[in-house]
Amino acid sequence: MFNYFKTIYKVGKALIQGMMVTWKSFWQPAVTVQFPDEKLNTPERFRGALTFDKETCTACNLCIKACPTACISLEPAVDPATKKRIAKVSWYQIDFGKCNYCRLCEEACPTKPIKSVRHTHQYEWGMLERKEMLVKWERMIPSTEPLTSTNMKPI
Amino acid sequence: MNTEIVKIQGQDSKTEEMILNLGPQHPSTHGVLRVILKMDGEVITSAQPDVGYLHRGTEKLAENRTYPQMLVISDRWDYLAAMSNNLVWSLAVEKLMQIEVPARGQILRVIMVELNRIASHLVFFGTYGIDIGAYTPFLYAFREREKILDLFEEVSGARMTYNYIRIGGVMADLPKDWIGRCRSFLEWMKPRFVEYDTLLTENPIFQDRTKNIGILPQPLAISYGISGPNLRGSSNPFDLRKDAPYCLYDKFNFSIPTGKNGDCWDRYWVRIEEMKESVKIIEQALEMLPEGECNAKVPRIIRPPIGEVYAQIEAPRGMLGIYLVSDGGDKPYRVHVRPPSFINLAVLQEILVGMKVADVIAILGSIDIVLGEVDR
Amino acid sequence: MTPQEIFSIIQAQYKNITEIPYPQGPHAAPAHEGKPYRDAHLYLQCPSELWLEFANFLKNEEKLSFDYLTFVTALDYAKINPQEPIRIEIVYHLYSFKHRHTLVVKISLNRENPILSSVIQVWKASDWQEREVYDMFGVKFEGHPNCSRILMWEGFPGWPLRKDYAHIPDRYDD
Amino acid sequence: MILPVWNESQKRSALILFGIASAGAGISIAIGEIGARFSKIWACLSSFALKNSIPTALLTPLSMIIQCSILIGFISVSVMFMVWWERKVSAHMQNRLGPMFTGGWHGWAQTIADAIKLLLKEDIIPAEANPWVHRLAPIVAFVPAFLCYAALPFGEGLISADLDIGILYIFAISGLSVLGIVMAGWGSGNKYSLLGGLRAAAQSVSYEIPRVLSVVPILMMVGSLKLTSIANVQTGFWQIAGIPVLPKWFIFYPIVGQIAFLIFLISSVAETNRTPFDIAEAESELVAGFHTEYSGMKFSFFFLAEYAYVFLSSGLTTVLFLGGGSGPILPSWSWFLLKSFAVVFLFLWFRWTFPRLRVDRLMEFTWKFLLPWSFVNILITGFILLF
Repeated sequence: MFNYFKTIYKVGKALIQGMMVTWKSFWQPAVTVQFPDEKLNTPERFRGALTFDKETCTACNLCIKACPTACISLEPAVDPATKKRIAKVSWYQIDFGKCNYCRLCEEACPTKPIKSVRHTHQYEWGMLERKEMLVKWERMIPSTEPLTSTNMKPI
Repeated sequence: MNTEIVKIQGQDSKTEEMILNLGPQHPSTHGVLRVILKMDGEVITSAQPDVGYLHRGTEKLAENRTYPQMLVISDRWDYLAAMSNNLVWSLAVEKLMQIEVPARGQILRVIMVELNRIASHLVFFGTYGIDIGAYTPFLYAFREREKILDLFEEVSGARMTYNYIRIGGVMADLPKDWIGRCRSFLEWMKPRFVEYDTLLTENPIFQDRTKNIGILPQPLAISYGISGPNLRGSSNPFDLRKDAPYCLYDKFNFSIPTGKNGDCWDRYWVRIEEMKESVKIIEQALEMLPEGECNAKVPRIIRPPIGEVYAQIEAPRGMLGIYLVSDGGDKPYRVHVRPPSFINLAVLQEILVGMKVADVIAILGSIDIVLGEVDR
Repeated sequence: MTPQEIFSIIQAQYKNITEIPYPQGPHAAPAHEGKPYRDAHLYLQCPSELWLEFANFLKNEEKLSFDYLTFVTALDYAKINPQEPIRIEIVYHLYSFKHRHTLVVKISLNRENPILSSVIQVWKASDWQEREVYDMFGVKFEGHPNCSRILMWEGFPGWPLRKDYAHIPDRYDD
Repeated sequence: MILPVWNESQKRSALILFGIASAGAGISIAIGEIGARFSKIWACLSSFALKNSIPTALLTPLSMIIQCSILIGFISVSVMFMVWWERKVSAHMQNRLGPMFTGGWHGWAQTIADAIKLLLKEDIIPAEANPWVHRLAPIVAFVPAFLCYAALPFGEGLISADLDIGILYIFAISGLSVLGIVMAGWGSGNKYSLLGGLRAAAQSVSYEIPRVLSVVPILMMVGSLKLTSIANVQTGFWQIAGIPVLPKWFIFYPIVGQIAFLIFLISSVAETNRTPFDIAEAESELVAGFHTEYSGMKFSFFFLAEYAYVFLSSGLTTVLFLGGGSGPILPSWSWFLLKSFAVVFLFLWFRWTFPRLRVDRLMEFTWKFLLPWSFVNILITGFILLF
């Protein structure tokens, strides 16, 4: 008989203690960040969308070999006068539909001091069709005005 | 109502048996799992899990990927504990190539894997609360998990698929005051355990829903090859970090929590205690973090010698192993992943019989499976 | 118990179960100059018809008591190199809680119609893993309650993990 | 309890909250007098009719229409508020913010936006379902709640149907809602909702008995079933040496009050299918229980019914145990609202703290614990009344 009431007391006390936990956090300030207005700052090593610097790239294909899902494709530039390949790239394309954001291409890229393919801190990027996932950087030798990627804002 | 009328043998009276599909789209199957339940009223007469919805063929992919590229695929097995997957793959290749990782690299790996274990058990704690009906623990658990993911984001750049532990060491050393932030997280975490205990562990309704439910006797667990917290819940203190120490685990002192009678509550309690042990391990690891180089010398193109190796670690869900056969080329000849969730899930078809629908969810939640690892 | 002691106990019982020697030096493949590597466990080669009886012996023998089946997998040696005969090899990795020692048993089957007796009565862990080996390699396990595909859907043509598996292009190949 | 340090937005919202509360108190005192004449609608209408000779036969339907529209207005406004309040309370209990954007300060218009969204949603009737049962179920679930509000005293004189069998009427009519849930369960032709419907039937039936029996001691003490007379008995204070110590509420009666209050509270939480007894629409097991197949307006009816019952139960608790409408300065009906919303807060607090009981444990709890204890409670009241 006695421990019947003891269990009731224990059950009641445990339930009340559980409610105290929620009561305490009822008064604590919330932790949510209201995304469009307040934004968290991304850390220095953040792996956002890839960007490409077409001047420094030497078309050495190391990033293509390193990529696990083979989403990079490029074509080395040919000097129109001498018809020989030069250490520049004519177009460079990344298929962001397959990219794993794994940073292996950036680590494989030999260009100094800034790598020609590297991660940016940009994570807000939506697209409407699958075609937009194929981002192409072209570097026409004769043309004067600098060409940027078809839809990529310069970062 | 098109319940198939299935006669139960040896019973002359016609009893209708309802076949109910639990999943693959169901709020509490933790992913795309379908369990075909034959039920008589609310009591289950037979349960048959049906897996394969998330099968991506990692073992076939491994045949034409180089060794470093496989790390990226390993992130996607148990996506709640990607560090453990990276670690087991790196250990397998290092064993094959007989590379010795410097002490600093190994301690960094221990810190990351233990932090990932806390994050993975926090997800278990949150979703198990929802399975039993309490919604608030989920939000508290994810408030803590966000702090861990921020730490991972600073060190590796990603929040879920880290690709941080590499063959021969780690991707890069710690950023400047990462250790300070990690210590402040540990201080923040300790009082939270007291909160969790009052909120769920000692809550009589929770205990009433989980005690003596889904009892897994030890011989049955061993014959089904169960590993990890589920096996320790049935009072078998088998933990690879103690029995087959890898990557300097023998240098830390921590205890292995084991349950008494292997019911849902014991499995839940073992995981909560394991989180507390992991906090202790990380503190000791932060103290003994030696200076110096954290990566071993690894050739640019990794070509391990011919041979085969089986490396296994104590992942949050059990014994994660890689059986790797190499033919000397730069791509593995055959890779087999020993997935703890896949093997732990098989016992479901035995312990679910005779239980009620509400218990099915409690038992499924207590075994804590991740479908990315079940289907590979 | 060291691998030699285990092997001596087994050798006393079964004559035609041989130990697989340590892999030799580099074959034709341009191997890394490192020595070939293998874990320091006992590796046994067991004929397929003897396997079920041998499995019961391993489990019930007092001094061995291999009660824990860590994993079951299969390898397809189709064209690795001239030394390796063409075969499908099933690998059973066993562990004992009592004596804390491990054993790896390998069984070779021909590639045309590989058949092996299932050890589901001995270790229940083999239930799903043998179904996965059937699903991936087409090895039929006699005595298995429902030896059907577990990861692939029922109507999937072919055995995906065999080396000579040709992928039939479907609507996902862009 | 040290005041937690609040950042800028907390201080601003605390200020606004205080402003609204004081404005509300001011308005309530002003309206207090008009409100007092609520039940005298019949009298002032008849005097108005006599003046310009409207046939008296027209009077009764007219006053009924006015009272019904006031009640419908009150129910929908209070439900709107409660839905928003639950989302805010649950959010803050879980350290998050809840709705913040719709309608400016703390998303007050969120429920209105939800209601409009639900109205615009397509009304699907599943093929397997039996169309008529499917359509009728939400109506049968909601109408009893609305009927019971007629007999609920919102304050002195603020009761539209002062029946002398008030409590019996409320318990009888609220029992009908189970019919709606079972119809919804069977009507939508899907196994999960069938299970949900059957569970709800078993639960409501078995929790009805301890709920009614826990009220019997109060009836024994008051001697009448009339809600207003029960409320009046609880006015005034117990004085010890002239100092008013405790208000004469039933909850403060020595042993009897506390036991009856707890049993009534627990069983009314179970009656309204809320955690820890929400096995009827258990998200993790039965997806959404009996209202899985409902969408659009029909779903909002179930939602409305659930919150109407929550307010009804808390209103009943206030009248029976917390002396509905009796209090020092404020007019009686604002006291009634304050106490009822306090009890509603208790309902919300339960929901966001406790896990869910299993079906058979829930039944066992009621038959083996609540019921015997309510009999013991009646026994004790009998002894107290003897001496």
